[in-house]
Amino acid sequence: MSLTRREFVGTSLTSAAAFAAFPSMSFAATADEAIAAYTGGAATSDAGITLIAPEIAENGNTVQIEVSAPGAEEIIMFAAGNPNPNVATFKFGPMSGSQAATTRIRLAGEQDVIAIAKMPDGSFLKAVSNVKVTIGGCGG
Amino acid sequence: MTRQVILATLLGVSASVAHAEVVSPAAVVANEYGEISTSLTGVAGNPVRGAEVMTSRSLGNCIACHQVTALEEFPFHGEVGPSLDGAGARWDEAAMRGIVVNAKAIFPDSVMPSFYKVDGFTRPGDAFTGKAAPDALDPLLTAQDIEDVVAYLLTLTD
Amino acid sequence: MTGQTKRAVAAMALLAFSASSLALWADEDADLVVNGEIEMIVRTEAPAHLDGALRTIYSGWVFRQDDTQAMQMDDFDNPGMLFAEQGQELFNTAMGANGESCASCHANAEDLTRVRATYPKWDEAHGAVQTVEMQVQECQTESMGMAEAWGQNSQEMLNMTAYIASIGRGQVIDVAIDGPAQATWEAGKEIYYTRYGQLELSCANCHEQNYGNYIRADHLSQGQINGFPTYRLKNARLNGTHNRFRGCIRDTRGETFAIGSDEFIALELYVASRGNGLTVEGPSVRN
Amino acid sequence: MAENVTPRVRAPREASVGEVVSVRTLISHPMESGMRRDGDGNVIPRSIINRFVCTFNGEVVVDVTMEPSIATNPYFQFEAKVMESGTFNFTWYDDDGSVYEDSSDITVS
Repeated sequence: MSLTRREFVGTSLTSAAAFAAFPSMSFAATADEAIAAYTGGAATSDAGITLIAPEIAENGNTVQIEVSAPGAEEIIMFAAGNPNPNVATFKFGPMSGSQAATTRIRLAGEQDVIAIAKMPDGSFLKAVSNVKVTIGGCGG
Repeated sequence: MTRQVILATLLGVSASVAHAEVVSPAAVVANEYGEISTSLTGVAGNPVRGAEVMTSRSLGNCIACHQVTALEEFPFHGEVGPSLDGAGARWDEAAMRGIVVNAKAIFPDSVMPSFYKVDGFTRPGDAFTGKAAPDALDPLLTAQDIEDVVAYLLTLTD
Repeated sequence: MTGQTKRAVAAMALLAFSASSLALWADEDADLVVNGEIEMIVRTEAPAHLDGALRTIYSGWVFRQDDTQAMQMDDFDNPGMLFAEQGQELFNTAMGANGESCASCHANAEDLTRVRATYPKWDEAHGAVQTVEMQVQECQTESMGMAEAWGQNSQEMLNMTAYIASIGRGQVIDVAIDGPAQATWEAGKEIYYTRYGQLELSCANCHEQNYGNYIRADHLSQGQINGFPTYRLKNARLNGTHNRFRGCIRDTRGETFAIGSDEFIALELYVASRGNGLTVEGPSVRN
Repeated sequence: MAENVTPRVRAPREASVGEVVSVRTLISHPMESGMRRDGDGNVIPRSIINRFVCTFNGEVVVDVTMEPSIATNPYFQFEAKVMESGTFNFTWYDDDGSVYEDSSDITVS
């Protein structure tokens, strides 16, 4: 998909308007529901996608996550145990050098981090990584 | 033991603890080794509840410092204190109660907090607020919490 | 399955859950070089004044997991540097009635390279030990004509002290504890070993007796302050030394001292001196 | 409104034709999730950067939709393939309507 700048602005306005009208729509009830909404319930393969997350995060407020799915149009990331499981969607444009990204996310306790890649042929890839979040020794 | 306590014990109603004669922190009697032979409540400790006190951050949080294999379903056990595996075989009930109430009476330099003590602190605070403590401090655990923890620890025999 | 095998399996299962297994994710032997050029001393012989209480002193960086360690190895990955850069802007911004910036007097910021490594420091004119924050405040009210100096724990002050620390990174800490500073140092030492709060915990209980051990999933460091102000993953912002002290005393279920209090100035001098021989790392990254 | 929002970007200044280069961005922003409460128990309103876009010579490298689970001071690392000299443009969109921009030039030979 090749987006021109103008189409881009249009897309952005549309989505902004949708969020304003239906603010609750940004809150999927569960990660499973959010994934189903994204994939349309299609089956996912676990080959061709890599999710790198720490086995144990030293602090859940800042956890570095790396995801890669060569050839993907988009990669969407979920944190299954967060109040709102949606984390981010990466759309790779024509100038991207790889379909990979690293970011830092928040995790409310031990949970699965899930990445789904949308491929140009309409198929989906899925990777899951369980991350334990440390529990501090001090304080109430 | 009062009649009410016997009744409560017979009925197995732990909620009746309030009726029991609870030994206040000031009234706790320890022997010269720091051991406390008399129950603080007269109500038998509940080891299941004791495990909850051991693992809850807002209660005893014992696993913050002690490793306990039997509690491995709760992640991240600390290593500041000794492992409690087999503690029930090493200490009898009086010694165990003495350690939980005031470990420093038995191990003078211990880092372990005294869980049933209300005075003699330097700059005591109001829980975790950083503000000055109120005039009357509650002990870190209630008398029954301590009996429950002791009951749990005595189950750790290997 | 024999009893022995069972026990071995149980021990392995335990390893997966106990805090000490976290050590697998921390590299205590790693060396810290920032941006491939600033070589830090993260472990060295303890200063003589510790009198054997510690044999080796370690930067808190050593105790962090490798992901956290990596964030400090490159300025771009270190979010604390965002705020050091904001501090640099403030350094060059005129403030106060005289229209002066920090740079008006300190045209060459390099002149301040040794500041972080030598503070807190005795100030002859004021007859007291001063922290870096107090020195900034003194400049603001006594030289720059500001009616009110920045608060010790304000964002501006954290940004400025992060900047001042950043230009001194790699400098060996060497705070003076003798002469007129000695009484303050002694007072700080007294505080360090006092067991505060309802939990009756001193700084030493955790950071001298138990460094390297886990308390729940916290890997206890030696509580060195050579990395302050520090960017904590926990609150995702810069944290000053006194604020950290306050957090620790609060966690003893104690009544804290105030940020900027004489007690915390004394404690800062004492704790800083325990790190004599380590290098300035601020703004560091910690959990 | 978020204060003192400072973007930082790091991309190479030079590359060869067709090279895949690594790009990193970091921006200071509290990313208030809308889930936290203040000292009085009131919900602190959500205030996040909800979108980040990197383009090269006007064409998209990556376009990221962000939710409150992105950590404070958002960080991204990704790769771009450069065929010619030009400019990376970076744009962050805040819930409050603010737009933060930065750019970085690269000479490709």
